[in-house]
Amino acid sequence: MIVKRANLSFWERLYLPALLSGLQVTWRHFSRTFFAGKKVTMEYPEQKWVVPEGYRGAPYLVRDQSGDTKCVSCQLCEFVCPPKAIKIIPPGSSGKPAERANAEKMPAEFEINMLRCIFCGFCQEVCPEEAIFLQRDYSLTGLSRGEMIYDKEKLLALGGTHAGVQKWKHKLDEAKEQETFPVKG
Amino acid sequence: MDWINQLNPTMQFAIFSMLKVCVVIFLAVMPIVAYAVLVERKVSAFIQDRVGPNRAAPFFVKYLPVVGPFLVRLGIFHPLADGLKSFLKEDFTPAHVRKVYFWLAPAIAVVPAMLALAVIPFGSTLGAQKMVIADLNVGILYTFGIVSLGVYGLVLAGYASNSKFSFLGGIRSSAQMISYEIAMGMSVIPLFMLVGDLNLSKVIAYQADGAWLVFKQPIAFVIFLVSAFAETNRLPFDLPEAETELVGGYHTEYSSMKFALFFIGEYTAMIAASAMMVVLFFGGWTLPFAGLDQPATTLVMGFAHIGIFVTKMLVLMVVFIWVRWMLPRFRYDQLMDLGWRRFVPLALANIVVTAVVLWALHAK
Amino acid sequence: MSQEFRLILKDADQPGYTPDMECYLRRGGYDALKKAFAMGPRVSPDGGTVSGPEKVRKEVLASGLRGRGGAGFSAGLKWSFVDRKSGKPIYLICNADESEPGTFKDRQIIHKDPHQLIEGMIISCWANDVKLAYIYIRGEFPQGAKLLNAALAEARAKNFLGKNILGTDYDLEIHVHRGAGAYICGEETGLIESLEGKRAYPRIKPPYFPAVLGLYMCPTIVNNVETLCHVKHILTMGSAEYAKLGTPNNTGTRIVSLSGDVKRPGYYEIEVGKATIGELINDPAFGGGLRDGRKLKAVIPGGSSSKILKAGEVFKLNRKGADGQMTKVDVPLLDLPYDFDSLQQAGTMSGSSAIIVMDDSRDIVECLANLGEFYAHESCGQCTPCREGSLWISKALHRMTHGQGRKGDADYLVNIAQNIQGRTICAFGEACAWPVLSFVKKFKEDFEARGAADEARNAADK
Amino acid sequence: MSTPATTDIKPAPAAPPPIEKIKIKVDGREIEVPKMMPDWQGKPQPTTMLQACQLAAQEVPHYCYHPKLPIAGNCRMCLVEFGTPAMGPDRKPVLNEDGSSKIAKSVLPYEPGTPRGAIACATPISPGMEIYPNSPATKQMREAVLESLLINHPLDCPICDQAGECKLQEYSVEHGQSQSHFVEAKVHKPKAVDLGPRIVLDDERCILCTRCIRFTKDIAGDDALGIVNRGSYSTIAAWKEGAFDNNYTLNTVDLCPVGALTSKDFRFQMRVWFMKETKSLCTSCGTGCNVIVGSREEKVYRYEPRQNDAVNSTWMCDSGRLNYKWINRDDRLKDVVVRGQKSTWAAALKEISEKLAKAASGSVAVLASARQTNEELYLLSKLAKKLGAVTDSVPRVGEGDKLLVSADKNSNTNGAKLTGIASAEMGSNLKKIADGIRSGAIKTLVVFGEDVTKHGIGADLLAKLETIIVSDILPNATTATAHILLPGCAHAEKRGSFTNVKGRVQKFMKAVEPKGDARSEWEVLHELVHNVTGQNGFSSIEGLFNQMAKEVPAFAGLEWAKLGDTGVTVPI
Repeated sequence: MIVKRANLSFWERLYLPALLSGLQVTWRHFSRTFFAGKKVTMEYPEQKWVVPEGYRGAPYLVRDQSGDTKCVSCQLCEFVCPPKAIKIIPPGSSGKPAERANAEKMPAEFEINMLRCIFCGFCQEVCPEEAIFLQRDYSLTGLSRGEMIYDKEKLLALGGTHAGVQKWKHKLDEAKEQETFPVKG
Repeated sequence: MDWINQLNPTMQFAIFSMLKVCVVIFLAVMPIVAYAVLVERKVSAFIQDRVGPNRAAPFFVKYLPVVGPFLVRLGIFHPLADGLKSFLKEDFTPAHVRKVYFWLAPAIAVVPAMLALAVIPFGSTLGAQKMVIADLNVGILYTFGIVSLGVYGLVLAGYASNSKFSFLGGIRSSAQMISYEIAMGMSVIPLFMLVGDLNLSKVIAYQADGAWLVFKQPIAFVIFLVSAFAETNRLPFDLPEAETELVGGYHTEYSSMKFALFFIGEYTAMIAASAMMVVLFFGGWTLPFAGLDQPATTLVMGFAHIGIFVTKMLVLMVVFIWVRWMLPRFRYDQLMDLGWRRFVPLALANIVVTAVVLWALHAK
Repeated sequence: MSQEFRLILKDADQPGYTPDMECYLRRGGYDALKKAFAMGPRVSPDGGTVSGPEKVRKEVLASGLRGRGGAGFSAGLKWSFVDRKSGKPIYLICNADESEPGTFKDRQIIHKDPHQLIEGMIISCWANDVKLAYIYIRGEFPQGAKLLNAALAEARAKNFLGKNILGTDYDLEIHVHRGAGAYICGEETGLIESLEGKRAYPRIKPPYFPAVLGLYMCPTIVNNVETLCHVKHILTMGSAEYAKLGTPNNTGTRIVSLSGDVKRPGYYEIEVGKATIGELINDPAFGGGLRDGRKLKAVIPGGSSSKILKAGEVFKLNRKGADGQMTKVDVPLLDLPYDFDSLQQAGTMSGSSAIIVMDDSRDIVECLANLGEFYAHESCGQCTPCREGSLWISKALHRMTHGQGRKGDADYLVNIAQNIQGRTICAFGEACAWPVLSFVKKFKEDFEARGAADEARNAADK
Repeated sequence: MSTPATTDIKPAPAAPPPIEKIKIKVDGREIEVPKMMPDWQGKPQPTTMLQACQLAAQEVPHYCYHPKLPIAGNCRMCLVEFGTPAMGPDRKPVLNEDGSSKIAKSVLPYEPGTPRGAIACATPISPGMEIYPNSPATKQMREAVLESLLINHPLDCPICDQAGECKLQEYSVEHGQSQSHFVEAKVHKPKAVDLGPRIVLDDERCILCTRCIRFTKDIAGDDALGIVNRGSYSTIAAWKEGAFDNNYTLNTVDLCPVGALTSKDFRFQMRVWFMKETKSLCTSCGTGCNVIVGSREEKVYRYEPRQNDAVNSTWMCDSGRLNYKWINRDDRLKDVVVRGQKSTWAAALKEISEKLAKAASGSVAVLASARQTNEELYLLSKLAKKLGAVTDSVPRVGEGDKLLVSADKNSNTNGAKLTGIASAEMGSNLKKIADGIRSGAIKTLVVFGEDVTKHGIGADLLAKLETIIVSDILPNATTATAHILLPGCAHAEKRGSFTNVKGRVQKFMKAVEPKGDARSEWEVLHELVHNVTGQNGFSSIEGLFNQMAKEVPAFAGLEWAKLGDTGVTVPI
C-alpha cells in the first residue's frame, strides 16, 4: 500500500503550529501532574500492586490434594524453556520411587534459575501434569546467584496445592475396579 | 587586604580571575549542572505523569521534622547521590580502546564548555568588580572559537572507544556540530551589525538602551536557538548518543566518572548556550523596568542583577528540557537538510536584510 | 408343507442305532469307500489319465456341494485350489470346532454316527492324495473326542485306516486333536496354527492360503464335519442324483439347528431351499410355532454372526420366471426359502444354518449385549480393530443395559462396528460387526429410545 | 532412419538377468518397481505394496512391519485402499475410452460401496495396480486403527521413556484424529513388569504388534516371549517371570514402536529429545556393530544400533550396548602426569620427544592396544619403525555367538595387524619384550591402552626400565608405575576408524568432549611422530587417514570420505 503524502500548506510547512501544539500537550501533562498531583506512578515498596488474575509471575511446582508432587519429571518444561532456566534431574532406574501410587516417576531434582527465567509461561502451558504454574510472585530477590536457583523443595513450598484432576489416582481407581488388573503394593 | 593592593595589576587580575573561576565553576556551574539533572528528571517525570526521583535521603533527614521528608520527596538529595555514585562506580576501561584518547576525551568534552562561560557577563558589578570573568573585546569570537573545540571530545571518545557504536556517534557529532556552528555563527552577525561591538557587555548595554534583540532579530534568535540544541546534542538532535540506535553513542564504552564528565559537559554546554542566549537576545542581567537596566551601584543591586541573569538562564534551560519531551529525534538527513539548506541561507538572508535596513537608516 | 429329508441323520436317530462300527457296517457302512476305491486304479498323479481320485474330485465338484461350515463355498472348488505340484504332503483337516452360538449340528453327527464322518474323510483324503488327516474337535466335546477315537480304532482294526487300506497301496492316518476351547479355532487358519501347537492366531491372507500354505506350510484342505459326511453320500448316490436334492446351486440337504422362542427347538435336516423360514418356525414338523400369545420379533438365520432379520421384513429376490428371465420378486421373511443364495440376497447368510428365533418378549439391546460379550470374549486379540473394537462394543452395550445409555449410542455402535468389518485378518471382524450393524439398522428406534430414556432419567437424578 | 550397424559389435559380457519390473501407480503417479524384492531374510519375494510405496517416496504408517522381521500383519495400520485393472467376463481387461485399463477399486464383497483396504506390508503388487496411500478412505482407516490403539492406551507419555521417539505419538499427530469417541473405562493391565534382567514391560502401553516376539524367536533364537490372555486383555509375557534374558533383549526396546518395552538401564534417565546422536561404533568385540551414541551435555546415556546390513543389520548385543558406563566414570585419567607431578601436554610431549629422539635403536619397545584406531596404530608403527622398536599388542579371546558377538574381544585386531604394529601372531612379541627388559636391552617402554602387568611384564620388570610412557583411559597397575602418564580418550570422545574381524574399515565420530586434560591419542601421536621423525603429516583425521591409506598397502585406495557411514571392506 502506498500512502500519499499530504500536501502541506506553507504555514503547515513551517511546522510552528505543530511545535506549539506539542508544547501545549507536554505542558498539559506537566501541569496536571505538577499542580493537580495526578500521577500514574505507584510507589512500590509502600504501595503494593495487586496482581490481576492470570498474571505471569514466578513459576512454582504444586502439589495435589493428597499432598503429592504432581511433577513426573517429563522434562517438557526443560525442553521448551526459552532461556534454559529449568534443569531437571530424572530419577533414573535406581532412583527413589515416586511418592504417589501408579505414576512411577518423580524428579530427583528440579531447579529453576530465577535469574534466567523470563516468565513466559511456556512451562505452565506445556506441562501435561498441571504441575507447574506461574504464580503471582513478582518480587524475587536474593543476595547471590546461588540463592536465586530455586530447588525442588523451595519450589514446592512456594507453589502450594493445586486442586485438579488427579490423573494417576483416577487410573488406579479405574484399574482397581477391574479385577483382573494386578495391583501391586 | 593590603597584600592584594601591593601586588602588581597583572597578579591582581590573575588572582581575581582565579577567584571568579572558582566561584563560578564550583559554586555556580556545578550545582546548576547537578540540579539541572534533577530538574530534567523531575520535569520529564511530570510531563509523563510520573513523580520522578524522590527517594535519596541522607542520614540527617530523619532529624528534620517536616522539611526533611519534603526535601526527600523533592529529590533534593538525588544529585548528591548521583555524584557520589559516579565516583564509586567501577571505572572500567575496556581492553580494546585506545587508552590515551579514551582518557582524554571526557576532559576535552567538559573543558571547552566551561571555558565558554568565561566571557559571559552574568551580572553588572559587585562593588568594583565587573561580573564577568574575562571581559574580552572579542567575547563572541572567543566563545565560538572555544565552543567549536567541544566536538573534539565527542569525536575522540568515539574514535578511542574502538567500538562501532561509539564510532558512529563520534562521526555523527562531528558532522552535526560543524554544520550547525556555521548557521549559529552567521545568525549572530546581524546582532553585532546592530550593536557595533563584539564585547558582550556592550551587547547588554545596547539592549538596555533599546529593546531586547530577540524582538529586533527574531529570525536570528530562532536560528540560534535551534542551533544551540544541535550544538549541545540535545533532543531532538541527540543523534550522537541515539540510545535506540547506537546503544549510547560516543560514550557507550564509558563508565563511572568518565561517563559523568560527558554528562557534566553536556549540561555545562547547555548552561553556556542558555547564558549566551540571555546575553545576546534577552538583555543579559537587565530588566527593562524599575531601573534594573543600569549597572548596579549597590551590592544588593549587584546580586539582584546576578539573580535576574540566572533566572533568565534557568528559564531557557527549562525550555531545553521541555522541548526534549516534545519532539522525536530527527533523522540524520533531516538534520543536515535543516542545517545546510534552511538555516544557512536564512541566516545569510538575515544578514543581507539587516545590512540593507541599516544602510537605509543610516543613509537618511 | 415341507418335510424333513434325512440323509446324513437318516440312521442316527433310528432306535437301536449305536455309534459303533458293527451298527454302521450293518447299514451299508464303508460301501461308499469301497465304491470309491473301485472307481479306478490308483495311478500316479502325473500319469496323465484320469485317475480314480480325480474322478471323485470331479464328482464332488459336479454335485455342487457347498461348505456347511458357514461361508457356503463350493467344496469341489476348494479342493481344486490345492497345490498338488509342490511335492509337499497334502493335509486334510476336519473342522469339528463347532462353536458358533446356536449351532449344534456337527455334535449330532460326531456323537451319533462318527463312522459316517470317518468314511467321508477317508474318501476325501483318498481323493486328494492325503496321507495324514486330523479331526480338530472342540475342547468342550470330550465325549465326541472319545467316540471318535474309539471309532478310529475300530476303523484301523478293520483296515479302513492305516497301511494299505483295503488292500490298496493307499495309506492314511487320522488323528483327533482336541482344541482348548476358543471360538477362533474354528477359523481355518487359526485352526491350522492351533494344530501346529501355537496360539490360534489366524494367518494373514495373502500369502497363507491353506490350499497352498496350510498346516506346516503344506497344502491343506479344511472342511466342515457335515461337508465331509456329504462326500460319502455323493459317492453313494452319484453326483447327478445328489444334485437333484435341494434346489439348483443349493444342492443336498442341511441340518438346521433351530433354537430360541419356538415350541420345538432342535435340529432338522431339510433339503436345501425346500423349506422356508416360516415353515421352519411354524410348521408342526419343525419348530411348531412360537409360544402362545407371543409374536415374532426377529430371526437370526445362520448363527450368531449372521445379520438379523426383522419380523415383517420383505425382501427382493431374483426369481427365474417361467420364461427363463430373472425377475425381482417380493418375498416376506416367513416365505424366504432357507438356502444359501436366498439368504444372501436377503442381506444375510445361512452361515452354519443355526436359526435363532426371538419373540416380542425379548429386549433387542439385551440380546445384542449378550452377543457382544461373546465376541469380546472370543476375539483372539491379534489384530487391532477386532481386538479393541469387540471389547469396546461389549462395554458400550454393557453400559446401555445398565442404565447409562446415550441417545447417540446407536450411531456410536455403528461407527465402531464399521471400523472393524473388512479390516481384520480373519472373518471374525465381520462376525463381530455384523450383528451390531444389523441389530442397530433394523431396531434403531429401540436403541435410541433406550438411550434417550437413560439420559432423561440420569439428568433427572442429578 | 537408422542404418544397420556395420561395425562388429563384440558380445557384451553376460549381464545378470534383468530384474523384472512392474508398472504400478502410487498416489496417481506411475512408477516401475521390481517384481521381486528382498524380504526380511534377504530372499527375493514378490514386492509388497509397502515396499512399492517406499520406492515411490510415499510413507505408509506401520507398527508391526519391520524390514528385518517376518511379516505379521496384525497392527492394520498400513491398510491402504487400492485398485486393480478391472476384468471383463471374458477375462480381458476392461478399457477406458482413452485406452487405459479401467481400475476396479477394491471394495467389501458384501457392501460394494465401501472401500476395502489391504495391508500394504503383506499384499504383493500386481501389474497395473493402483495404490492410494493418501485417499480419504485410507486416511479414515488409519484414523480408525489409531483410535482403536489409543482407547486402551494409558496415555502416560509424561512418564514414558519412549516419548519423543514413539510411533504412536508420531502417527497420532500425523494420521490420527484430535479426539476419541471412547467414553468407557479403559482396560488396565500390569505395569512395570519385570520381563528380564534388562527389560521392563508396561503392558498397558503395548499395542501387541509382536515385533518383540518375532525378533526373539526368529532372530535371537530364544522363544522366550509370547502372548497370554485373549482379545483386549492380551498381554506380552515371558515364559517365566524374569526369564527374558538372552544377550539380545535390548533390541526389543528399539523395536518396540511404543513404550511398552523399556530398558532398565535407560529407564527414567533422560528424555530422548535431549539426546545428541552421533554415529559411532561398538568396541566391545571385533564385530564393530554400528551404533548411535546418545549423549547430552558431554555425558553418554545410551548406545543404539545403527543399520548396517554388512555388519549388524539393525541389531546389537546387550553386553556391547551397556558397555559405555566406563566413559562416564569418575576415576578416568584426566591429567598429564610426569613422575607423579601434574604437568602439561607441551612439557610432557617435549620430554618424550627428546627422550625418544636420543634413544638408541632397539632400546625402545612399543606396546599398542588392538583397541586403538587404525590411525593411532599407524602413527605408532611409524614411530616404532623410526626407533627400531619391538612392537606388539595383546590378543583377547572370549566367547562368541552365532548372531553378532565375535570371539575376538579386541575392536581392531585387524587394524593392528594391517598397520604392522602387532606381530604376525599377536602377542608373541610380548615375551621378547619381557626378555629385553630383563636383559637391559630395552630401556624405554611405550604402552598405549594396555595393562602390561597382566600380560607378562610384571612390576619387577617395569622397575628396571629407565622410562615408562603410558597412555590410558582408566587407571591400572601400569599407569601407576608410569613415568610419563598421558590421559587418553574413549572412542566416543574422538574420531577415527576401526577394521573389524571381517576386514571392514568403519569410521566413528566424536560424541562428547574428552574428560579433563585428555586429548585424542592420534593428535598426541601425530605431534610425537613429527617431533621424532621430522615427518610432517596431517593435523586432521581426514588427512591422516588418507595418508595412512597411501602408506599401508591393505588400505590402498581408501579415503576417509569414501568410508561413508557404513564402511568399506578391505582384504585381510
